Amino acid sequence: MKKDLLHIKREGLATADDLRGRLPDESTKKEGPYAVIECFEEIPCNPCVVSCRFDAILPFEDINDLPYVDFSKCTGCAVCARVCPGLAIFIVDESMQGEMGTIMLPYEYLPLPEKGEQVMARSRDGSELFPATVVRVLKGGKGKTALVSLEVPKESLQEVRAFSVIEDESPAFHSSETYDPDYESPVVCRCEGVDLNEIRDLIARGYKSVDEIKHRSRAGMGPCQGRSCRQIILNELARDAGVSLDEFEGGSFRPPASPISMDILAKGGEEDAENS
Amino acid sequence: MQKTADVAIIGGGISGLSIAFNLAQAGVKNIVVLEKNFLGNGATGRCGAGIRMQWGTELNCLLSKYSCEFFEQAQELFHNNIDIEFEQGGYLIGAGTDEEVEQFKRNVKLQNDLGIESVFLSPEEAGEIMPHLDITKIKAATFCHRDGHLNPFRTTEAYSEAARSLGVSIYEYTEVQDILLDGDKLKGVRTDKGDISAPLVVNAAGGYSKLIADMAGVDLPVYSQRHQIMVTEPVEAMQDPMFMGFSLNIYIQQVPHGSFIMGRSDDSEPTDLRLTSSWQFLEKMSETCTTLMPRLGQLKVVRQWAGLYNMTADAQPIYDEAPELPGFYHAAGFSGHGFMLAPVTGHVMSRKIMGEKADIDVSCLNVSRFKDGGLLPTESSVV
Amino acid sequence: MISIPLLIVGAGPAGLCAAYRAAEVGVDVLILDRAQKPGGQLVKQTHKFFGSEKQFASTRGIEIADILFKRLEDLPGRVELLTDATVIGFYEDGVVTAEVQGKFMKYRPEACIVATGASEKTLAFTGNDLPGVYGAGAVQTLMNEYGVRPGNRVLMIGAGNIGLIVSYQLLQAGVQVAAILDAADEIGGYLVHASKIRRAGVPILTRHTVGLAYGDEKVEHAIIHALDDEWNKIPGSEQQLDVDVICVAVGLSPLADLLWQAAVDMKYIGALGGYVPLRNSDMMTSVAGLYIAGDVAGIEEASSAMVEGEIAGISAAGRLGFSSEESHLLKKDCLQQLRQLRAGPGSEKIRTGMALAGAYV
Amino acid sequence: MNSNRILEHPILEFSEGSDIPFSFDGKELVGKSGDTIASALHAAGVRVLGHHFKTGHARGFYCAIGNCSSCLMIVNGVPNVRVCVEPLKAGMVVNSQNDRGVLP
Repeated sequence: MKKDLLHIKREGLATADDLRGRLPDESTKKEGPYAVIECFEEIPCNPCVVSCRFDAILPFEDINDLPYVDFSKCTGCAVCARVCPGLAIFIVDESMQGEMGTIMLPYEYLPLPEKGEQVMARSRDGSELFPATVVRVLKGGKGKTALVSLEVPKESLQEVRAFSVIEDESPAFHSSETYDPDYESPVVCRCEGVDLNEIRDLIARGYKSVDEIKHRSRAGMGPCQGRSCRQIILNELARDAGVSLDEFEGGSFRPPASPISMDILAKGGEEDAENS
Repeated sequence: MQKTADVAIIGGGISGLSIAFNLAQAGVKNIVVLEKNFLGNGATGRCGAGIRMQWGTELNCLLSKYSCEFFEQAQELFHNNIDIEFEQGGYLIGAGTDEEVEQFKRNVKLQNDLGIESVFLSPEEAGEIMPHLDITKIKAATFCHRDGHLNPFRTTEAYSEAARSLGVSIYEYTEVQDILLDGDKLKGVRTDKGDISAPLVVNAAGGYSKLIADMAGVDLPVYSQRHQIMVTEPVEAMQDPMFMGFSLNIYIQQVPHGSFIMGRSDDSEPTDLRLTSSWQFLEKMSETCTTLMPRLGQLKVVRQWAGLYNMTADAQPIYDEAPELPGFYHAAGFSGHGFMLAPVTGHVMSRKIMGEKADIDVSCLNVSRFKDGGLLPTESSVV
Repeated sequence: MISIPLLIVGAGPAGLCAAYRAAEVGVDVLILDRAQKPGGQLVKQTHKFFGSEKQFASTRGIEIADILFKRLEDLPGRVELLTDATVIGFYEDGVVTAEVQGKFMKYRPEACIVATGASEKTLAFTGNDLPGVYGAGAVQTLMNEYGVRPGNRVLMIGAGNIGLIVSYQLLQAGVQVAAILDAADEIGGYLVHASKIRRAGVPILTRHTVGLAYGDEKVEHAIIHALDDEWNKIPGSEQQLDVDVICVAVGLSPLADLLWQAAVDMKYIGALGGYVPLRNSDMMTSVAGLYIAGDVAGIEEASSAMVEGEIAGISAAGRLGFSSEESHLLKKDCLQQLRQLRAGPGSEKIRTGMALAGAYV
Repeated sequence: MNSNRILEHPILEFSEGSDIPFSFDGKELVGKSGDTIASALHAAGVRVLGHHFKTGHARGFYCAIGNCSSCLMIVNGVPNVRVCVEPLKAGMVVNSQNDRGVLP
């Protein structure tokens, strides 16, 4: 991990600093629309570079390379913005006269706004910036990713990265209600209703393996075959012993992997008898 | 790990633990139990854990009666409060053939004479005890209300806790690798955690008892056969007794948790110590069960597994000191009944080791009977 | 008892790709899947995939499922796909048992590919069994397969790719997401997914976890708190959120029950999600003729699952005596694709894990 | 009643399925073709599918793909049916399961 990625990895947010080297120079900005690619993490993904008809995204040596735009070639055609699986490409146009420019944003929500509609422009963290007018809507078509252009003051073009259709105030999630829980122990085995205290108690009494705990507590004996509880029990055992998980036996797995009725099993034998 | 012991017991199943408990209770000090895995991981934790007094030979009736009476008072005898879940819902044994009907009549007579309160029932009477049984499939039945079944894991724990509190040292995950001899004299045992010198060694290794005997260079005429078992999802209580049939080839019980556990025997099962399962068992067991108890057909099987029956030629145990190696004792060859015999196993073996007389004379269960042509009358009441 | 050349367990991305490559060279294939329709988890993936063209990049998972399924028609080998067909047993005599549409079936395959995917890990917190606490897969299933909203306001636990993607899907379905929590220091999932969520105004709280869910027989509130460097609750950091769904996306474990039954050599490799079978570069386990592909071989993206499926399919076909001139080249290309998919800095753990599992990296 | 149904979705199209009537604890409900019992109940606002036989806790589904057995209900009299993977059929009688179940 590159050191300068750490803040993004913590917040999920890019800052103006991260955009350095990703924007055209001032004179190129005036020539026409261009793509801003906010893709900062090397992951195996290349549709943008493959889709560009103008070779305006620098060729990849490796599928994990980061995309960089050759602004001398980029026409702002938005093909890459349509195909980017991460919805991380935005088309900025500040070539027009006057105070206002446009930003084209990928959009996969409903309702899709209409041209002329007022929407709320939002920043990278979703906070409200200002109302803005929709100037163009490209429907999603086959790929289903719509592209929506907003008219935005030029100085805010690198701030606006989302919008929402203006609606009633969404309710607050926080409540001030206080609660005095009777702190029941978390459930570990959903099938047999075995809780964490029971498991910890057995471990404290010297039970050392998944199978021992299964026999004594029934955790893992239910119809799901321990799919939900085994991992938690292993974690508890490892934590208690102060060793890593790979030092433990996974415990037994026995057929059938999924419950099956005796009527069905019994008929299996009859059919063989008929066939032979 | 300790270096010496007065008695080293090989096998942390219910037999070994019961022997340890009985010895300690009788005042023997410095007892160790050696278990290569965890307690009860062998046949003990894999068995149906039923206990019945309805047998066809006098000795088996007496042995099992001792055990049943022990389990009835287990809580007081163990001095701990572990609930072993001894559910005395009785054993209902169904006769599938005319020969069995006659045999069962003789069995009930024998049992009654020995003070075992079993009764001979018509199919209709059996149906009253177990309404989901298709009574057209049986010719008669016997029933003893004091028979029942236990939770094998809790019973193991109750025994081990009782033994520990009497000073027994139990070593789990400790595998016996050799029996140490000094010339032709017993010296002790070698484990993967070190040697223990002990003048007395007890082979209670269940399915693996022949391997242990081989280490000591003594003959133990037993072999182990895989025996399969399966369990269903739980439902509310609907069957009190363990149902069993010999010619019908089934035992099936509903445990307090609500699951049905059932097994059958099959002569074609392998005898090479493998603990795998087979799909054939699932089919045949389900067929047997749904034929006898059609209502259970909708129950779903959640798991199957296998354990080892440690078999002898007459399907009865060996309680003896090895003639070739004084101090080396066998408690083996339980032929599928080791769990229910555990209390009496502990009693008779501890007396034998201490050179005292036991409440029941088991001298006929010696290891020499297989050579001398002294096989016991075959017990017909087995699955 | 039915004898068949190749049995594939699971009709997800790995299984379908394996079937394609095997049938392409003439192998008759039987695929069994426990679900009502094929596609595995692809049928709920509404987002566009990463990767390259070979792994259908920029195509949505739901569409990939269709493509993979449809291309199985008209191949030289016959592909039979049975749904509502749950494989339940692998036995030492080589017999595989299944419950197929209400019947107990026994198969004796010459080769078998296990592509059973993964199951979701669970989290121990008080109230974790209240109705309303759902696995992320369940939320996806409900929403994207059945068109039913899981609730109105969701607290997401886990900021890995699944947590981020499902949060986005919730927003698309008109469900509010109160917050995404992760006990780790960093967002585990791809940044582009995280940024998408942040733009929608959803906070991502790293170093946070859920302590308690409560409500009258269903989730009504959650109490969350921050964690210190020792993973202990920071006193006073509690916040109460009013949510009706707590979605648990704390990772996946390989669904390897059948492989345990088949007694293949397994190893606990945390980086791959838990116990995984050891394998060679052909995706064959320690049991000859038994292959693996996809999440059951180690938790990764669907793109890698598809390529692993292809390798397993080519290899199993080869073992059965079916191969073409291209098979060798194709396998080489697949191995190269896998290497590329795992080459990024974010895949370091995967590379380490795969090396331990014996895979080609 | 079907307020939890997604009628419009930016990516997916949910075909207007036909109505499937069924009953839950004596109440008449309507699901859609393609539903499982669990999805139909959830769409109808039912979260609690029963109570655990040991803890008494309310139970809902958890995994929705037949892995976890958290969603056992009584369907047409048969207990322990995993409703998250059981296709809904017209006329089904679905009941909460609050114990281990009683065989019909």
